[in-house]
Amino acid sequence: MKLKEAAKTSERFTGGHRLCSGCVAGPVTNLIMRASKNPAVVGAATGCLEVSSSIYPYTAWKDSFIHNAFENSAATVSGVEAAYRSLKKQGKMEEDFDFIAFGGDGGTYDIGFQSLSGAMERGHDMVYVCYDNGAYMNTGIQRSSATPKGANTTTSPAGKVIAGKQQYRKELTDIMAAHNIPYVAQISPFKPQELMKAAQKAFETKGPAFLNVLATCPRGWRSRAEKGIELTKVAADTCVWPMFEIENGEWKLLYKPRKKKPVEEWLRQQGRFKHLFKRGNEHIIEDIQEHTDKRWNYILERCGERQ
Amino acid sequence: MVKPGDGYKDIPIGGLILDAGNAKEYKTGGWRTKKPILDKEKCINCHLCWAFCPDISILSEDGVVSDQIDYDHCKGCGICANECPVNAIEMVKE
Amino acid sequence: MSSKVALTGNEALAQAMRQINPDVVAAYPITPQTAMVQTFSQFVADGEVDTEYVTVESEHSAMSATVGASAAGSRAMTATAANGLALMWEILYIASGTRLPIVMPVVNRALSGPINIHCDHSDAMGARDSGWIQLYAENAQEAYDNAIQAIRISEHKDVLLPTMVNLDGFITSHAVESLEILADEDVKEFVGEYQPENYLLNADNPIAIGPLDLQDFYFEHKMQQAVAMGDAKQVILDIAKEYKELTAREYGFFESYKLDDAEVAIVALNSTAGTAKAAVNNLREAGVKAGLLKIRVYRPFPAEEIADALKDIKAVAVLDRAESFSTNGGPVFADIRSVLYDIKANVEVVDYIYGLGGRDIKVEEIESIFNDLQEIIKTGQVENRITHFGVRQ
Amino acid sequence: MANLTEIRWHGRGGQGSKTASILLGKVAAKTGKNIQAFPEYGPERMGAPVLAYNRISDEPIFVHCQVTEPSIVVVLDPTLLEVVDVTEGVPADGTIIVNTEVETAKIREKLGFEGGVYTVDAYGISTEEIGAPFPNTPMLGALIKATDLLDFDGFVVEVESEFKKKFAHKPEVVEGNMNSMKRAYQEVKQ
Repeated sequence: MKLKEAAKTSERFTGGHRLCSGCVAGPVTNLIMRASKNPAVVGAATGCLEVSSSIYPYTAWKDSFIHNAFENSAATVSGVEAAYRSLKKQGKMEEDFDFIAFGGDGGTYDIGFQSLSGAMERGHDMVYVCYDNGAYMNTGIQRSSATPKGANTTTSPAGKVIAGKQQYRKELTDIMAAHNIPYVAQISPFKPQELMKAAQKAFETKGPAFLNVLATCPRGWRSRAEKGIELTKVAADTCVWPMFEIENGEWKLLYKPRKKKPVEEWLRQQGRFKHLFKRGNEHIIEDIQEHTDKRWNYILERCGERQ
Repeated sequence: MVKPGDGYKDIPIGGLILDAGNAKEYKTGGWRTKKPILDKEKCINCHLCWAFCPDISILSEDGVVSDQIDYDHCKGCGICANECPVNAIEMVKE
Repeated sequence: MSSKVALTGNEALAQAMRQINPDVVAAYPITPQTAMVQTFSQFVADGEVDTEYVTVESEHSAMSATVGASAAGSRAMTATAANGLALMWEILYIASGTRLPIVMPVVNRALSGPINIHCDHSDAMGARDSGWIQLYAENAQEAYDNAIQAIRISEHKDVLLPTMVNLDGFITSHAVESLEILADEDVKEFVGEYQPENYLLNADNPIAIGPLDLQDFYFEHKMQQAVAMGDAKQVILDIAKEYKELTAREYGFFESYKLDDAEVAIVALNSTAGTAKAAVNNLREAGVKAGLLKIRVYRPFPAEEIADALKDIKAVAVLDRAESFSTNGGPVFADIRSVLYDIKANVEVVDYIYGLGGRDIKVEEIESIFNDLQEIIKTGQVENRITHFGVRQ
Repeated sequence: MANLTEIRWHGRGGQGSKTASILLGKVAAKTGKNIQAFPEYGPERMGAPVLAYNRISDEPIFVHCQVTEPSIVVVLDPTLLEVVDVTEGVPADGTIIVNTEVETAKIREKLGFEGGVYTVDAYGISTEEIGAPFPNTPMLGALIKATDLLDFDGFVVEVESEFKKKFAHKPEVVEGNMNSMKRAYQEVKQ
């Protein structure tokens, strides 16, 4: 769908939400919601998106919305979807609905991981969207298992002897694929049509679908607000955030940079990696490059692409 | 619509919000220090600014990007200007 | 047309759930509740109910999914015990705060550690302030009756609060007892169709549930909840009356057993109340004016009514099957003693913390507690305000 | 509660002492009695000594404590006599029924119990009738004979209907179980 056609879809997520200026969770949510063709019930884990979009007595959601707690967005929407199936089976309702659960990387990779895994295994007809900004941004930038290696966060601070987060991030998209659910995609908003297409596929999938979407947090990444979308492109061009989908077990690459860029270009634009450019830390950048290359080659191989 | 100062007998129970999408009534335009100005002459109607706007403030009517930006909600992040392939959007001081 | 059956407490509750026919049940098995959800899932497998049974991966998700299902506009239930209830803790408050009429049997069991799977009330007592209505049952019959009434209580428009239907682990859940169950159609008619006013699956009137509720409105929402808990008292009595017309079985806030002319009385919950009745009978035969107050409705707490029932007693022993570690007695003791303060009753109240982790309490032991009370009356002295009863020195 | 009967079942995990107590309770309930049937729960697995109980009464049963003074004791496995005191709490006029090949007098002597002692070879009977040593059904027959707790003909009818429900997926075992119960009723000795 061309964007000017997409613009004719109805607005489901309104302005007046209180996400930070330049928060990329905004366009991610807006575009995904526009890809839904049915009325929806949206669930959200406690986090930036939830807090900013539903401050009593306001809601930025034009669809029904439920926030329950931090770690149970998938379980909560499981219950909503089960109610829908039950009521429909009994002839008590007729409309078709889409079911969407949103979570940040905290609510998805970490505290909500069990509830997500359970919901996916049970096969609920729902789309789970992780807007991954790589730390617990809502509570002030604490590290998560999605935080990239080397990042300076408030619980993995760069100090005199430790240079930020010590571990590589968890590859949640692969873990979700290992649930053998019908549709999984790892994607970025700088390709809005690809994002909407993936969301559309996810909504049309019978059964569970999972979208892992990179969403810049200017505050936590220590980056400029206007660079939010651009940074997601840099992430794709440096291959730190490969874009791919797994449809019924088939891996497919969704974006291949014309010329793969060094990770330094990604790191240099974000204050959270600033300390890595100090003398003596060169090996960390080398490690990150090596890890990124290895991961990229793995993705290419899984997707049947030539390295 | 619940109003500031309403008492417990006057508001829906349990924190229910019965007016879906009413955040639109909440103005975030005051957060802005710079505002985007769209030059229709330069605009190629690619809709990237529409897609990328975090505040759903770039409006499109019948498939055409409008130069009437929703300043009630635009927080002035500048993504639209940064992403415009033809530099049709300029950020100017409020 | 009801029928007399012999069932375990778990089977009786599973039958109640089958007859209620909830739209959604999301539950996780835990000893000693397991047989309840197993039996119910067989009803689902055999097509005897319309229920979507969500086999969640934990109790936290059980309560979370039940909240989702209830908010969606369906009649939703779950069931749990002990550590399972503890894992639900956070969401218990969300269920009540969001005003969802969820009904949940809780098979009372000790909370770890060390781990113990047997009966005490530390699970439900810890949740007594979570905004749930709490009903307690002496036996399988009462647990069954409470479950059916709970649907009506919770869903009443003046209430809209969730209800825990408590029964004793193993003692009630696993013992086969004689009881009467109602005809399916009578239960169907009694509980009626669930018709929520605002719910998620309403495309014409979408709503938002569970927003960020800050200093400006949160307190008002808590006030609404407090008012509803107060209003639940009349609703509970009204529904009990209606239920009596159907079953001839009488329910109130509590049962007064030989209390009218009693000088010494025991306050107890759940199955121990039955054993206490046997003790009261034995003592009455021996000429002792003994009585029992068996609490059925613990939340909302029927304060004035209990005060009125105990005001002429000379000495009261509260049996607490939970240690609150306050160093000031168990939870029921704290509540009972507090209600007697305002009416300035001339009554001594003592606490017996007993039966933790399933330790048995026998008829003779309860008789010995009555003896202690008589001693208090005789001497006017309370030697031990709080006794850990049946524990080895 | 003058007419309250309390029963204790001694078995080994997996032998069906809980099932027997529940079956007895359910059948007694059908005759209009008030009943309780409950096992003692612990961490026991297959083979460990276990207990189950019944209370049967014409009047409503209030008590929910354990049974400590049963007037009837049923022992499902003879080797339990070596490891458990099955006479504990049993009044002198009580009844103890033991699954054993050993003659009754020797068991009476071994137990040192003055009340009624009955024996029946439940393993032998069930091996012949069911093809495997399941002691619980024959011991129900022996219990009824030894105690006159319920009318046996009515008991047979109700047990058969319970078995038909319980074994709906393998009806072939119903007859063997019924036969073993009836034989034990006949063969139990005092």
